[in-house]
Parts: sequence; C-alpha cells; structure tokens
Amino acid sequence: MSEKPKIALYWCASCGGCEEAVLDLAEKVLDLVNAVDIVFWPVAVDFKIEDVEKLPDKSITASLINGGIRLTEHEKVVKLLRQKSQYVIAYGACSAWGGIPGLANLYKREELLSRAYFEVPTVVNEEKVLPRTYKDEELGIEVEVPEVLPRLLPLDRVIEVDYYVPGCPPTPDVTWNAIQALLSGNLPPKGSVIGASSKALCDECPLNETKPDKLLIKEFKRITEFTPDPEKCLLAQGLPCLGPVTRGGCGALCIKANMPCTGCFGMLDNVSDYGAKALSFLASILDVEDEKEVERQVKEKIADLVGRLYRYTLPSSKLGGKVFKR
Amino acid sequence: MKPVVVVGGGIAGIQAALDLADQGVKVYLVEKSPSIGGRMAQLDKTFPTLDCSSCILTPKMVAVDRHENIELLTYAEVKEVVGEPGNFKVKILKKPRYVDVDKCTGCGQCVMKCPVKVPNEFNLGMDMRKAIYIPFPQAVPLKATIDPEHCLYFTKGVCRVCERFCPPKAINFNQKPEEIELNVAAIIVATGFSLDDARKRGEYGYGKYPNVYTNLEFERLLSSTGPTKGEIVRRSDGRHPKKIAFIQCVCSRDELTNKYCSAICCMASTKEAILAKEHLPDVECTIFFMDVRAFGKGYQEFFERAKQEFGVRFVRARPAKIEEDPKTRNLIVYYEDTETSRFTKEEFDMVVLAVALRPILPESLVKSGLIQPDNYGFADVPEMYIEPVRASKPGIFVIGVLQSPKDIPDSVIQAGAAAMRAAIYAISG
Amino acid sequence: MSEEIRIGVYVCHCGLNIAGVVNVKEVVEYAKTLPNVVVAKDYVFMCSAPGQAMIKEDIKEHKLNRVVVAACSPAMHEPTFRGVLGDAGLNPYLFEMANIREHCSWVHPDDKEAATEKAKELVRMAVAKARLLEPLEKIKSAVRPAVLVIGGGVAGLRATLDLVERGFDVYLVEKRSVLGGNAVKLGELAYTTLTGKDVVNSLVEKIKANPKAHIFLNSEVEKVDGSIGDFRVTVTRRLGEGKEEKIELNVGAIIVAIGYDPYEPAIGEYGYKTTDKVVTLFQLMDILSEEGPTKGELLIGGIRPKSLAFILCVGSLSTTPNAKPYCSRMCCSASLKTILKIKEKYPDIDVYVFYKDMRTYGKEEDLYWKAIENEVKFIRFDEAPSVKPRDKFVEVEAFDTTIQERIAIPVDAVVLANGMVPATDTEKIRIMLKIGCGADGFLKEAHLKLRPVEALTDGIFLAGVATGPKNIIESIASGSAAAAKAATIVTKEEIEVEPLIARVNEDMCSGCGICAALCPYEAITIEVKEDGKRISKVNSMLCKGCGTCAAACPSGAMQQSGFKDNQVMAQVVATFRGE
Amino acid sequence: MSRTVALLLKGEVSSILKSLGARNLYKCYQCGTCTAACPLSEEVTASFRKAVKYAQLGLEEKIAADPAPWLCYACGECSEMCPKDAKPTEILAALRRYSIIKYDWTGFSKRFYLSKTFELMSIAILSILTALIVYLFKGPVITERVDLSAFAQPTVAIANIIVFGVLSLILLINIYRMYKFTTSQSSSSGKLPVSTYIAEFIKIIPYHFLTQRLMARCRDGKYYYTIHLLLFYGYAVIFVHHILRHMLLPLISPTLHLNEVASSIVGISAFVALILGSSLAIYGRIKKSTIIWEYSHPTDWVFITLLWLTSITGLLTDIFKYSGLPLPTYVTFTVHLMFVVPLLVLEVPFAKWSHLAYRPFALYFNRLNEIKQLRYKT
Repeated sequence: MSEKPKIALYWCASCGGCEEAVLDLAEKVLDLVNAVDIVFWPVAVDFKIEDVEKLPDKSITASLINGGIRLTEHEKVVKLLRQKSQYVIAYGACSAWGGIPGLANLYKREELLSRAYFEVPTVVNEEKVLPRTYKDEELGIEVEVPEVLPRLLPLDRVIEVDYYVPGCPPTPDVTWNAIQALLSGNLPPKGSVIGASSKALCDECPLNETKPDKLLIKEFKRITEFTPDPEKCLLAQGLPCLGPVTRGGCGALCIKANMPCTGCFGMLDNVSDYGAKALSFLASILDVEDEKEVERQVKEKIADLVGRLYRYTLPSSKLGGKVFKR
Repeated sequence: MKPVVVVGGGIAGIQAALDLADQGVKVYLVEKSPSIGGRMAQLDKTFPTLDCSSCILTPKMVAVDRHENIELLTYAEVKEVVGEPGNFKVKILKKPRYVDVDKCTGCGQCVMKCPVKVPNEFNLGMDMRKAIYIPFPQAVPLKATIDPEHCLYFTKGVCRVCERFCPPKAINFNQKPEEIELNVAAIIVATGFSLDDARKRGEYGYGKYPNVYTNLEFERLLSSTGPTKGEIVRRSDGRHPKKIAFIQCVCSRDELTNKYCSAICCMASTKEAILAKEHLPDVECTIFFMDVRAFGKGYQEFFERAKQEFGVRFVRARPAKIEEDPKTRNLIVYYEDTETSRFTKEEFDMVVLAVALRPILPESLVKSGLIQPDNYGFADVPEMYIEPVRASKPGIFVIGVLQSPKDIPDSVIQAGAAAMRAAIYAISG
Repeated sequence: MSEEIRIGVYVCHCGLNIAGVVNVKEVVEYAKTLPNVVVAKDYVFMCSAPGQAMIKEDIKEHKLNRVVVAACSPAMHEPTFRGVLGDAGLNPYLFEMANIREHCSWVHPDDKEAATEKAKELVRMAVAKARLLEPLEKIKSAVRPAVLVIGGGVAGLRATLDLVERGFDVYLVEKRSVLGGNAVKLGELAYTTLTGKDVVNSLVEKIKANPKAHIFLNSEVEKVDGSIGDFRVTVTRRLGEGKEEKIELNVGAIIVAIGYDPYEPAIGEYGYKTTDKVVTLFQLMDILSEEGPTKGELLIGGIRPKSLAFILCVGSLSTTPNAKPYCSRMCCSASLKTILKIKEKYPDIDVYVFYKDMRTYGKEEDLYWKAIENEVKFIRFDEAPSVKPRDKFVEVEAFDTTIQERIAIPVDAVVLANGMVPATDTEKIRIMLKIGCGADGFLKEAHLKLRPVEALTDGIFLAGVATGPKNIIESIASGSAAAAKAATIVTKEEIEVEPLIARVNEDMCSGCGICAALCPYEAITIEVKEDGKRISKVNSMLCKGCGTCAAACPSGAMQQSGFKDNQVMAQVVATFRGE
Repeated sequence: MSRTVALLLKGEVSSILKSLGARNLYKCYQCGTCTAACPLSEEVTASFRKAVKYAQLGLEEKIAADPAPWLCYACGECSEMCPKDAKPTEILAALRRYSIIKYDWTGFSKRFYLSKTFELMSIAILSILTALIVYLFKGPVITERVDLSAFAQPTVAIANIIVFGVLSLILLINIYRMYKFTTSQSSSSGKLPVSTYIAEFIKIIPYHFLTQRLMARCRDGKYYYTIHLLLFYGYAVIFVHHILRHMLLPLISPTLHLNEVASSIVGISAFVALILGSSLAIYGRIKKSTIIWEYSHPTDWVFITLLWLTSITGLLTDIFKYSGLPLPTYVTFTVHLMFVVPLLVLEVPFAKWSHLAYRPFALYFNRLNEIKQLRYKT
C-alpha cells in the first residue's frame, strides 16, 4: 500500500467542535490529506471498526482522539486504537482532561440519566424508558446499546496517551503545529503537550504590558457589571481572567474579543491541578486584609466557582468530581 | 583587636555576643549556670506576638554555640576585674562540672540512673531534677553537670552510678575549679534579674497557700517542658482551675518593697491570661491592675485583644489580702473595684502574683566600683542620655533588666547598643 | 543527570531522646528497604564527632550522593550535617533531614509503636525528597564599607557617631537644614539639667570632628537601587535659589532613622486652635525653652497661668476619632517631667492631669510619685474630657472613673500631651527601600522581639521612633543597636546568602506579575525584555526563600530551591502512598 | 445620673486637711487597698479610698457628705497595708476633723481646729470665766462641814440648764447640717416615708451609740475598744448621774435625793474609769504605740488632757467631800469646774467629743441613703 503515515481520528464524549477544528485547517487540510492516509474517521469517512481491527498492531502512526470517555463504547474503541497506534494523541480539552462534559462528574450517573431522559421539559417519556440493550424482533438481532460509565474519564485514565493537544477546540495553528511535529518526528518527551506554548497565556496576551507593577486588586467584578477597558489587563480591572494559569498558544483570542480567558488550554507543565492553582492565584491577588472577605469575594463574585475554575479539567483534577457516598 | 567579655547568657547577653561576634570581635560569654538561655528560656510564649519563647530563642542559643568568634564559658563566674577601658584583666572561675564536656554527648543516661532527687530550679522547684542533670532539653551546651551539694559521692562518698553508666566515660569526679585570666577591651554585663520574694507581701499568702503562684511559676505551668507538661493544675489537688486571678504590682510600685514599676508584668499577665484561656477555654481570668502599662509596640492592641477576643476581665484594684478557704483551698481575694467603689470578696481557685523584678548585680564589678547601684539597686547609668548603656566606668556596659526593668525588645536593643560601643574599644584595643 | 542515586540514611538515638521511644533499629532496617538507599545506620549521637566521621567515611566508601539524617529539628543541626557533606566533597545541599525527635519521640512518648511508624514515614518522605535534590551554591556579593544614615535626629546621630568611631564612612542625610530632629524641642530632660539640645550638640560636635562623617543637610534620598552590601543611592541636595544637586553614593548598609511627627490635634479637638489657651505639650516645651518665644517664661495666651490642666493620650489610645489606637509611650513621663519642672519654678501653680492610664513604666514611676507629692491632681478618665474655652478661663470636664463623678475644672490654660505619629516621609521611604510597615503606620521590624532594629529587607536597619514610639534614651540606644547591625555587614568584604531561594524558569514564566505583588521582601521585579516580553526576576540577595511566590505562581515557573514542587510532591506521595 | 461637680477651693481644702493631720494625703495613688483592708468594709458600704480622693481633689461638699470618715474607727490596718504609705487612718481622722468644721454653722470649730492660740485662749477664757462666776455667784462657804450644794447652788443649777440647752441646740443643728450635706450629694433624689426614718433611727442610733459595736470588729480591737468603753461609759454615767442628781430630781421635787452612798460609789467608779481610760490613751499617744496614736493633732491633746484633768479633779472633789474636808473640796470643785466647762462647751459641739453623736448619725444617714438608692435604682 502507500508509504504515507496512517492517521486515525476518533470522537468520544465531545461536542464535535474538535472534529470541525480539524477542518478549520482550511486549505491546509489538503496538505494533510496529501501527507497522510486516513484510516479511520467515523465523522467524515466511511470506515468500520472491523477495518481497524484488521490492521496490524502499531500500524497507525497516530490516532487523534477527542472527547472524554463516557460510554463503554468509547472505552472499547480507544483501547483498540491504542493497540493499533504508535502514538495516541489526546486532542482537545475533553480528551486531555475531561472538558466541559466532565462537569457531569458533579452528579451521579442516575441523576444524569434521569435528567436527560425524564426531567428535561422537552422530553416526553411516560414509560420511563432508558437506553438499554434489546432484541430487535424485526431484524432478529440483539441491538447493543453502550452503557454510560459511572464517571467521565480523561483519555489517559483509560489508555496510555503519548501527547496532548490542548484547546476547546484546538486552534488551527495549534493543530497544524501538532501535526507537523508528529510528521517531522521531532517530538518532545512522552506525555508532553504539543502544538501550544510552554508559557502561560499572559506571555502572548497583547494586554500584558498594561499590567501594573504589582498586580493586586481590591475586589473581583463580574463581566455583567461593567464594560472592561479593552486596552487594559482584564485581571487588573477585576475580572477573574484565567490567563496567568492557562497555557498559551491560542493567540489570546478571547482577550482580543474583550473577554477574560476561561482556561481551555489547561494547565502548564509544572502544575498538577488547574482549578486549585487558579483558586490559589486569584485569592492571592486580592489585596484584602481580612480572610473572611477573601472567602466572600471568591464565593460571591466568582459565579459558579467549580464551573469557572474547573470548566475544562474537573475529571483530571485531584478532586475528580463530587464524591458520593455509596 | 582585643576580645570582649559578656557576662550573663540570657537573651541580652546572647544578643550582645552575637552582635559583637558578627562584627568579627572575639567574645567570651560567661554564664554562671550550666546553660545559657536565662529567663527567656523559662517563658512559655512571648507577648504581644505569642511566639513560642524557646522556638525563637533556641536558634540564637545554637548560633552562639556554633559561632567561631564566641567562646562559651558556662558554669563560670567573673571573680575579679581590674584595669582601664580598652584593657581590663578579668579573672574567671570555671566551676567543675565533674563531667568532661568534650566527651559528654548529653545522652542523659547518667541522669536516668542517678538516685538523688533535687528540687528543679529551672521549674522553680515545682518538680525534681537529679543530682547530675541537664537543666532543660534545649540547653546549650547540652552537657550534664553534677551538683556537688547533693551528689551522694560528694556528700557521703558513695554511689558513682553515673560514672558506671556513662557510655563515653565522661564523668570525672576529680575535676578542679579552673581559673582563667583574660585581657579584654570591654565588658558587657547582662546578669539579669530574679523575682523579689513574694512573701514580703504576706497578705497574699504566697508560700502559705498552695494555690498562690508567682508569674514565673505560672509560665512554667503553661510550658510543655514544665513540671506539669503544660497542664494548668492546682498545687493543692491537681485539678484545673476555673477562675484565676492575676494580681499586678506585687512588690512593685510599693513603698515598702520596691518603688519602681517592673514594666513587663502587665503585658506578661495579659499574655498568661490569654494562654490560660487557650489551655482551658472555660477558665475565667481576672487581672487586678492599677494602670495597664501597655506601652510597647503592639502592646495596647494586645491588651485590647485580651479584653475583646479572649474575654479577660480587668479590674482596677489592688487587692488588700487573700484568705484561703481551708476546705476547698480556694482563695478569697479582698478588693475594692475602684471604678465602682465597691468592696468585694471574690473566690478564685488560683491566684498568680506578678512579682517585681530585682536586678542581679555582679558582686565582683560592684566591689571594684566598675558598676554602681542606683537608688533602687539597679546598675547606674550616669550618662543615660548620651550613652544609655554605659556603666559608671567607661568600657563597662550594663544592659537588660540589670539596668532597669524592661521587656525583651528593649533588652535586645540595649544588647546591640552595648555591642556597638564595645566593638569600638575592641578594634582600637 | 542520569547518575545513579545513592542514598545513605543515618538514624540518630539522640541519647535516649529518640531511642527511648522510637525503635531506632527498626527504622534503620526499614530505611534499607527503600529504593536508592545504599546504606542505613544508627548511632547514639549522629551530631557528635564519631557520628560525623561515620557519615564522611560512608560517603567515600559507598559513593553516596545523597544523605538523609533522621534526628532532631533541622533548625538545630542541619548546618552541622551540611558541613559534613561539604567536608566529604559532596554538595552540602544534597542533604535532607527527618525530624524524628520533636515530631516523634517528644510528642508521642506514650505510644512507642506509633512513634516508630511515624519515624519510618518521615524517613520515607525524606528519602523520596532526597532522590530529587539538586546541588546548590551559596550566593556571594561584595560589600561596600560605608553606611547611609537617613535622618539626623538623635537615633541617626548616635548611629552615625558609632559607625565613624568604628572606622566606617557614614553618609548622614538630613532633610532639614539642622541636625537634631525632635529632640531639640524636648527642653530640660528628666533627672538632669541637660536639655534635648545639649544631647544633640554633644553628639554633633563629635561627629563633625570625625573626617569619616559626611553630612548632607537640606537633602533627601531620591532613589535606592541594589541590595545588601551594595546599595546605590541617589541623594538630592537643595542648594538654595531653587537649585538642586544630585549626589550618588554607594553603601553596604542603610540605617533608617526618620523619626516621627508630633501628633497634630485637629482644629477643635480639645479646643485646639480655637483659643490660645490650649497648647500641645511640644508647644509648651518650646515655651519653656530658654531659646523659646518667651525666653523660658511660662506664658500661655499672653498670661502666666495660675492653673494648668494636662490632658494625656491626645492622639493616642483611640481617645478621639482622630486618635491612633496605640500608646505613644513617652507622653506620660514627658508630661510629668514638664509638670515637675514647672512646679519647681512656679510652686504656687495648680496642675490637674486628666489621664486614661498612667504609664510611667520602670523607674519612671518615680515621676508619677513626685507629681502626686507635689499635689498635682489626677483625674482618671475613660471617655475623653471636654474642653470649653470661656472668656477668662477654660473649663475642662471629665467623668472621673475613680470617684464615678463628673468633674469640671476651670483652668487658665490646657496642655495637650500629644503623642507620636509616623513621620510624613515614612511612606515614601518605605516604598523606596521596599520595607514594610505595620497597621500603625510605623516601619516594621524583622521580628518584633528579637530583631527590633532590622528591616525585613537585608542590609536595611531601623533606629529610633521610625519603628514606633520611644523616649529619647530608647531612641539613642536603638541608634547604637542599628549601627551594630550595620557594622556586622560592612566589616565583611563579601557576604554569603543561602541558596534556598526562589528561582524563575524563564522558559515558563509569562510575566503575569502575581509573584511580584506578593513578595513580602520586595525581592521580585518584572523585567521587560528586548522583545517586549515580561519576565519575573528574583533578586537573590533580597529573597528569603519564604516560598510565597512559588506557591502562588500560576504557571509553575517559580520554584523554591530545596522545596521544588516535584520534591514536595514526592514527599506528599510518599506520605500517602507508601513505597 | 451623674451630675457635674465643680471643683472648688483650689489648694485651700488640702492645706486645711494637712494641718488637720492628713500628713501623707498627697501620696495616695488610688489603689483601693485601704477599703479592701478595712475590717468594717464587710459591714458597711463605704469607700475609704474615695474619701481620700475627695480630699486630694479638695471636693469639700463631697467630704462633708461622705460617711466614710465616721465609719472608720482608726484601727490602722489600712495604714499598715497601704503600698504608698499614705496613712489613710490619719487622712480619715483629718477628714473627721474637717467634717466637724463643715457641720458647725457657728464657724467656731474652724478657728478652734486651725489655731492653737485660739484653742488655748478659748479654754483659758472659759476657765477663768468659770472661776469668776463661781467666785461671784458662790453660795455660802460653810467650813464646819462639807456642803457643796450650798457652795455651788444655785450657780451650778442655772449654768447646767443654760449649758445643756445651748449645747444641745448647737449639736442638733450641726447634725441636721450633716444630714443636709449627706442628702445634697446623694445620687438618688427620691423620698422616703417618715416611718422608715423612725424605724431606722430606732434600729441604729441607740444600739450603735451604746455599744460602739463596729469598733469591736477592728483588728486588735479589744484593747482600744475597752479604753473607748471606759471613756464612754465613764462619761455617760457621770453625765446621767449629774443630770439625775442636779437637774431631774430637784426639778421633780426638792426633797428627792439619791442615796448618798450609792451615788458616791457610782460617781467615784465613773471617775476612776475615766482616769484609767484617759491615762492609757495619753500614755499611748506619748509612746505612739500604735498606728492609731502615731499622730496626735493638738486638739487630741487638749481633749484628752481636759478629760484627764476633769476626771482627776472630779475624783479629788469627791474624795475631799467624803473625807469631810470642806475647803479643799470647794477649791478642788472650783478647779474641776474650770476644766469641766471648757470640756463640755468646746469639745461636745465644736470638737472631738462631737463624734459621739456624729458616728451613729453617719451610720443612720448612710443607711437611709442606701435604702433610697435601693428603692430608686434606675
């Protein structure tokens, strides 16, 4: 067959944005297609799982997997891809740390199912049917419906991951950088993030130079309270921008739109828990004597604290999610 | 460059020695007891920061021990001083420890085996030590000392158990007193203080009623290295007190004993009341004061905190007398609350007396006129406005409570001042 | 890099201090099972000469490249064992200590088994960290043998005189055109016939006679760069006719003796400035001075008062809304001293003292007794007295807490014993020198009790009232004490600093600036590089290794040498996971 | 609640107090030891410390209204415990003297206490006047037997009535003034029913007047208490005896006479008691044997000397009378009168002996105030 490296792409629990992000490469997609053989990409190309199963082990150069592991099916497919691939790349925030779907770890599986299948106002399900494996009388086969796992897991909790590409979704530049690194074989140590910066977002933020010498604020503000000055560091204006704790590489897109960083590029190499670090730095810059006041500011002025600080990383954090009594 | 002698190994002496040694001046630090540390080593915590006293002092003690410019002469006393500024001859008597300090590792085997129990002066006699002893766990140097007044070998010619059990064979019953003569440029004296005898104010029943304590005794009760391992319990029955009275100005501000104010007691008692509250959250603490001498940095704030945060009660009164209920051993304090003009008899189960500080003047220097006592018996400072630490004779410096009642920061400042002035003599000597 | 990690573990008995509770042998056996541990031994006193020799030999024999000692607190013997490593040719910072005395035997004397288990855990943690230790080198810096003294009050003068007598060049910078500060206003001092001015003069004469002293009057420090041992200072001197001159100095240490301002009562506070019959204590001392406006004659509002009321705690102890919460320490004694001098000169005068709390501490109690004996009448208040100026007199009224009655006294004049507030320059100097101040506004010392004349920043020392109220004697003593501290620096040719400080990984730092804002020692600055990128920079002479920046750094770029995240995490993991 | 007190009389009050014996008034730093040390504090509400403060500040109205000085029996315990050696015992004694001056509307007390010359002159004038009156108005001098009534009558009887009446009136006015001072400074302005006044009067005045019980509570009180009782009862017995014999009985019927023997025994033993008591007190004062007697104001000496001389001459008169020596009897009697008259006229309403009346009344007024305060507590 061809000598071109084989690439697989797969979609787990994610919004699909990552899939589109690949297409956002625009004309570069053609370069990509020229450079590689795509052997599996359920969203775009009609390969079956059997096709992958037939491939020899380690014959795929790289599998780019986006989305967290939510279903038994995800588990099964990514294990297969691991077996067949030289490199597995966790592509995008969900795959790398759980992402926004990972916030579901604040609820029990039963609560989630109940909400989705019974309680949502647009759902009518009087018989209270939940997805389950059943026998299709017409076809005479057993229709297998994958099970929902108790928790959403980042990819690396299920299989070994070689590299991470951050972002929600990864920007075209980041994606392209990552692919180039892969194709060139010029790769950092295993476990590294590829395609993005090694520094925090502030480094590339156009507002970084507007920071005061001492970054201290008296109170946090919510973006609904005022219109931030687009020429001035948002954090210095009191908005809990997560730039300092978030990996750069996105080109400060949100900041350029006068919105604070929400942290989709995740933590930096030396940081092991994104939300904890974020909370620590936010509380540190509050120039308030009274500890109680710090607590009040953090609790009241940063709305939805977990949702804000762990928006992309809850399943990968030391906390993992809410702990329920059995 | 000539060396300097520092007499007294309390916090003032320690600081003076360090400030000199860090300037490159050779220092002999003479301490009469087996370990440096002084009074501060006996305190539990210090006001107004509530720092653990030994935690902040021990590193300084260790630094003294380790400093290449400091020679530590513990268990030694200055016998005689003659000479002029820049050139004093100092005779020092090193008392025999009967322990070879080079060999002793401070392991404590000897202390365990010694059969003789002696009231422990570090804990003000509230528990016992042995005839061979290390004064307290953080002692510097950490070496054993035999107290010949109580050692069976010296009193009766028998025993020598310590000798048998000492692993490095450090016991030496044949040690003799040793005399050292030094030629020094200046002398810094920081011999500190003792408490006056609370029995002089007999109406408070100290020494008669078991549950009346001096404030220094109370410090030891608070300390985890104290006789009760930090439990506040009554001498009479070992029970926790529920109501403690702190009486200020015992033998201070008093025509019959000492007219001066002892300067530290108000804050010390306030601190002790706070610590008592920390040890026993339900205890009620009352401080009987005349004026709260909260004059230092952060002191007024500390006093306010005691009132507001810890609920310490302050009553402006000088109690006239204390009577004991012979059954409960509780103490009935007679006082007039001068802010309501009411006479009250109030029962407490423990009373702590803030006893006056008395300076300890080194005899040898007083005899030779190098230090002159003032009206109150403190070391006189004739040029107090120009040279606030200089004694009657130039080249001799008096610092700490020896000079006037004062707190730790002021003692430390004076130590620095004396080190500065002495260093000038040292370099030109 | 990839050299094999070889760890030696040494467990100390500390006599019976540890061995009496902890099963030392068991700990040693356990240590031997830990990865990378090549040798594990115990000894009765590891800090003793034979103990040290044993470690040295093992380093050579077993080619150890990490050492762990399980003994007492590192505060006690860490320097000792680091020395041992150094002597054996190993970097001294490849050493880790497990405190199994204070943390095990001393706190759990009654549970030997648990204490032994805990000792094992502590050793396991130490070994886990030791594996990741890196060699470090002490940081050295040259020292300029000169000192800058800011402020020419008594404290600054005393410090200057001490240091020039000690043989160092001293640059004394005084804002005003004369030396002496507030002391010259104090008039005759207690227990003597000396005046504040006499004290100042005797110091100034000696200083002026010494060629090592360089006095800059009408001068202010504009800028200070550098750090301990090597401060670069710019001083601006006013030359008259609006001209200025800039002077560049290079010193090894700085003494800040900027003094205080007398508290200035608000207009109407106790009738102040609403009548000429109300004066402050400082104004009274000026009136009583031989060189004052009345040549020492007691004249207030043009008359010789027959009765005087002193109100104490003006501006102190929160007596009025404007007052500070602290005690100004010297006003009780200064008032009584002044009263006694007045009584001496005018025995027929009636003096009333309205006080909140009489704080004649120490031997100064004598002043209080003398005042009582001189029939000075004391009224003790809780709430500030009211002062009502009338036509011919002033009425002072207060509730006397000792008789629980309101008392109104008509007097000819009122003296407000005003306290001390931080000098106006405090804030400017504080920012320039990067030193802290407390809630009271005075400069903050490194430790209230044991380091009262040192600033938190190395090489900067504090004298006199700059750190808080003091009387003249105490100020002078603190001047000498600060001089002693400065001398400990400038006597050295070179100073060494522990390398256990924060360091920035420039490849990771985004220059977000959070560390710079938090550093309590002002050791971190944000530098803008040529490409416009911001990078955090640690001044290693200023850094104390407190770790605040490392803890707060959101990107992990700031790491604390000796306590790096990976080292600490390794300990944490070892604690919970075991090995 | 609290009214404004104007501080008056700068310096004057304190200089008066010092001349009245408050030697160490300006030593006190108001610690309250004195009140707390006083054995009577458990029984009465008074602040001796506050009394000292009033004195230091010269608050004369407050001093006059303060019962504390009258509640003090000068046992000296406070002086012994005082950390400032302010000698509160002496200050309180001076305050009693000062109060006597304040209560006395005639102004006589003030001059008597503040001027030794005035004091001695008034005694001398009264003595000479007495001698003159006796000489001018004496009855027949009967030399064959002792007939004192003939010698003295009717001079003594008339003098008795005049002296008794005038002195009682002055004393009563003074006590009323004392009451006014007390109420004027009371912190509660409520009124009490007359029945309370009467009930408390009956409860307090006779009991304390007759037993001097509070003094018995003093530390080491027994000795002084005994002397005090000797003096009090000696005086009381003679007083009653005299009134009975020379005023009441003759008034009822000129034929009524006391049994001569019984009368003489009563008279002589009372004189002996007085002599014994006053001698011990004089001895004590000379020796300054205790804190009570450490300081003696000139008026103390005058009083105790007059008392001693009166008793001695009284006893001698009796002895001469019963020995049947007419002339010595008349002469001694005259001399006796020369001491009695100044003693009664000066000491009872104007000086030291007025404390016999003021002490129980101070207790009474203090009690009334306490009741008032309890009842009108805010």
